[in-house]
Amino acid sequence: MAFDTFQDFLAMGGHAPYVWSAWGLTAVLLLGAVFHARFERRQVLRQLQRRARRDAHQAGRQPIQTSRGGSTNEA
Amino acid sequence: MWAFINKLRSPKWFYAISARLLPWFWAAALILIVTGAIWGLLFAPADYQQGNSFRIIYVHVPAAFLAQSIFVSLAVTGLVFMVWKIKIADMAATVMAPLGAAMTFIALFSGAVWGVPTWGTWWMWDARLTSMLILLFLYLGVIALRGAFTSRDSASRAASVLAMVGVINIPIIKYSVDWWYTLHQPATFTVTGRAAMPMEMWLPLLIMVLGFYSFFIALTLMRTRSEILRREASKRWVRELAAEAK
Amino acid sequence: MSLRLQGQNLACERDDRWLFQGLNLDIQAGEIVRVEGPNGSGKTTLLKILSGQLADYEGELFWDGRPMREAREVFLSNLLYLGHAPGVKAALTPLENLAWYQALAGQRGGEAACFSALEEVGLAGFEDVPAGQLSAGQQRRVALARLVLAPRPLWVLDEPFTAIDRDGVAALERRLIEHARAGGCVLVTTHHELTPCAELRRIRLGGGGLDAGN
Amino acid sequence: MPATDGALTKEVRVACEEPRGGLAVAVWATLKRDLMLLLRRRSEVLNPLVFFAIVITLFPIGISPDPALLAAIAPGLLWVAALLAALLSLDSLFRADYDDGSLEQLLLTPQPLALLALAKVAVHWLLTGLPLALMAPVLGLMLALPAGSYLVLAASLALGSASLSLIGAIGAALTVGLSRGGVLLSLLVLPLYIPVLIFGAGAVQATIFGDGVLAHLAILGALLALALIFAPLAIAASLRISING
Repeated sequence: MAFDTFQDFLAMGGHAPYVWSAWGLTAVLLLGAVFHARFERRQVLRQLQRRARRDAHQAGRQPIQTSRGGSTNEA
Repeated sequence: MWAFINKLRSPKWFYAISARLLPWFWAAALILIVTGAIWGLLFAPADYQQGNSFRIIYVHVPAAFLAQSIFVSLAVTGLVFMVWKIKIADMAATVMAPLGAAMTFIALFSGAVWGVPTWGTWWMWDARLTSMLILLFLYLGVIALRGAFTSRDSASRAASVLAMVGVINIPIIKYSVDWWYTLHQPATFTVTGRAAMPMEMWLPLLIMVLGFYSFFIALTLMRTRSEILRREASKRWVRELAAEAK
Repeated sequence: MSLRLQGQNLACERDDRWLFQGLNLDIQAGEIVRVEGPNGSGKTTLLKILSGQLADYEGELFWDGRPMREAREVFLSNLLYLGHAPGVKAALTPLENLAWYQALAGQRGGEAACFSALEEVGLAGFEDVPAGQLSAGQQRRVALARLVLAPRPLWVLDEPFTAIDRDGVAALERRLIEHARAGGCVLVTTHHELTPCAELRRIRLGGGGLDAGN
Repeated sequence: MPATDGALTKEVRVACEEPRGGLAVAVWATLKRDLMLLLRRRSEVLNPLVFFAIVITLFPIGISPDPALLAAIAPGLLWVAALLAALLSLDSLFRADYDDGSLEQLLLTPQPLALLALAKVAVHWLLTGLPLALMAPVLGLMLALPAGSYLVLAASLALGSASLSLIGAIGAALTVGLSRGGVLLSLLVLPLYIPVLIFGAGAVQATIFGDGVLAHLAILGALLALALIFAPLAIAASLRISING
């Protein structure tokens, strides 16, 4: 243990603003990246489900097309 | 090797395999970073010259390593995308670039902050900081170029070319900046060479570096998975997946 | 060596939308092939793929039985492509424009050939006027003069009739038929209805476009 | 188009041919064409030079007319201003060709695109980099650049601006299909310019301090050699991407 008291640990031998700002920014950016990735994933899944519901809704009227377009013929 | 490359062509395969790998990388990242942080902040001895301000090294160096590695990864994925037309590679490149820019920013910020107790100034045109700043501009260029195209395919190709051009230039930039500013500190940490620091100082650093790399892999896998779903939304397997997930 | 352009199972996806899929083509000497389809159905894209400009498509292209990757250089030296933009420099005269295209093909000199080509497309007397001072139709004719100038067997023409007057259209149509009968081949998109003739064949694209109704 | 009656009976048969080569003819014609095009619009050639002169005028006004101070920063100022002036004209390198369709035609020649693009870059250097290098000593005089470094200034700029044109052309090729590519072009290209700037301005400073000038010029030459090898390939690849738009 390099520090005797918790106060010493926070003070970082007088270098507190520098050490804690560097570590703080790193923590914020890393955690922010994780939360952003989780949010992004949930959003993508929500969009997919909305799309699935729409397809299911349309399936009542017409058969599902698995690949769109592509009807090509040569005359 | 070829079998592996051919498997990579299938986003479905990648989606399945990455689901199994993901928890391991998250766990590794969490354990390593927490261990490294506690060790580095609490137990590593203070530097006899710099005192406790040297503890910034435990975020500065891993971020700087990652900043450079991610740019190389951008070029490699770009090459893979251009040569083998593997879309997964481009999806990974898309999600890696912002993380790389963030890492470069962390390295720059912590380097500048570290400069206050060390050099007595917020910004020093130190060779390593200057190279890092230029790297940040390169990242911003790649991200901006990708955003500027309306066609995603052209955007991917253009970003790949720029990443490859950038990666050829990075060593040239690095050496010319080093040469320009000859008063730089010697590199403090090398994986292969003998460390100048005592073991109780560099071991937590090594742990932090490994933790950052695990974090990078985990985050890239996770975001690539989202990107796969987004881009392959019209494919049957994704639709089935969405139907099941309800 | 013979003129034969084949496409097997061609498919092109543009930003998650299939323009066309499973397209098979076999284009040979003596044919005029008109690519038809509604707006946005991928006519221009198909012509760009068939003229070797686009690389991101699925399927295989063959020139004279050889895969396009290997035959690219031979293919390009037998191809004449005219796109939407005429490719005519406004600051240069028609003569200078043609001279550059001749040189790109590796031919030296041949000013007399340029003169007669310009004369044939009705630009006699305009040889030394900067192309920027010509009308849109005349600029298009400068580009069309390359059909006369370069003896390339495969013509790929994207909307060649744009901005051309009625006499010019008739003459160009005659020229296309003439080229096909002489053993060449023409691949063309146009909104203008071509006069039916023995050489004419159609490829219809559609379904992937705005009218697909999905 | 006049009706050529009876042309349908024309006996000329068209047939496929092997490529006829003629790379030298094509490259030479492209060089000549681009020179002719730029010389017909002289303002485009003069604008970067005027820009260079104006920017150099701004510095003594903005900083100080003190000759000693100006002399200390003159090598860097001259190099940075020349670099920006060269950058200014890069955006139009492929844009006119892109707009009128001749870029498309350039891509469809059987000749290697990288070499044709190199010809275009060579014209850019001839009409931008070289004049800037020749003009720099005059502006150096106005910034009280120490005597004896004028030749090195011109030589380093002439050598360095060739690399700048080559590297910049990659950026120009990547952004030619974008409607507002100008600012993006600077963002892409300027970081890559830094090594050239370091050794170019370094060469002039080395003359003033009496250090090894030749080493700097040799490194500038090495950078140019590297750029000559890699840049044309990157330009060609970028042009193919841009034309797909």
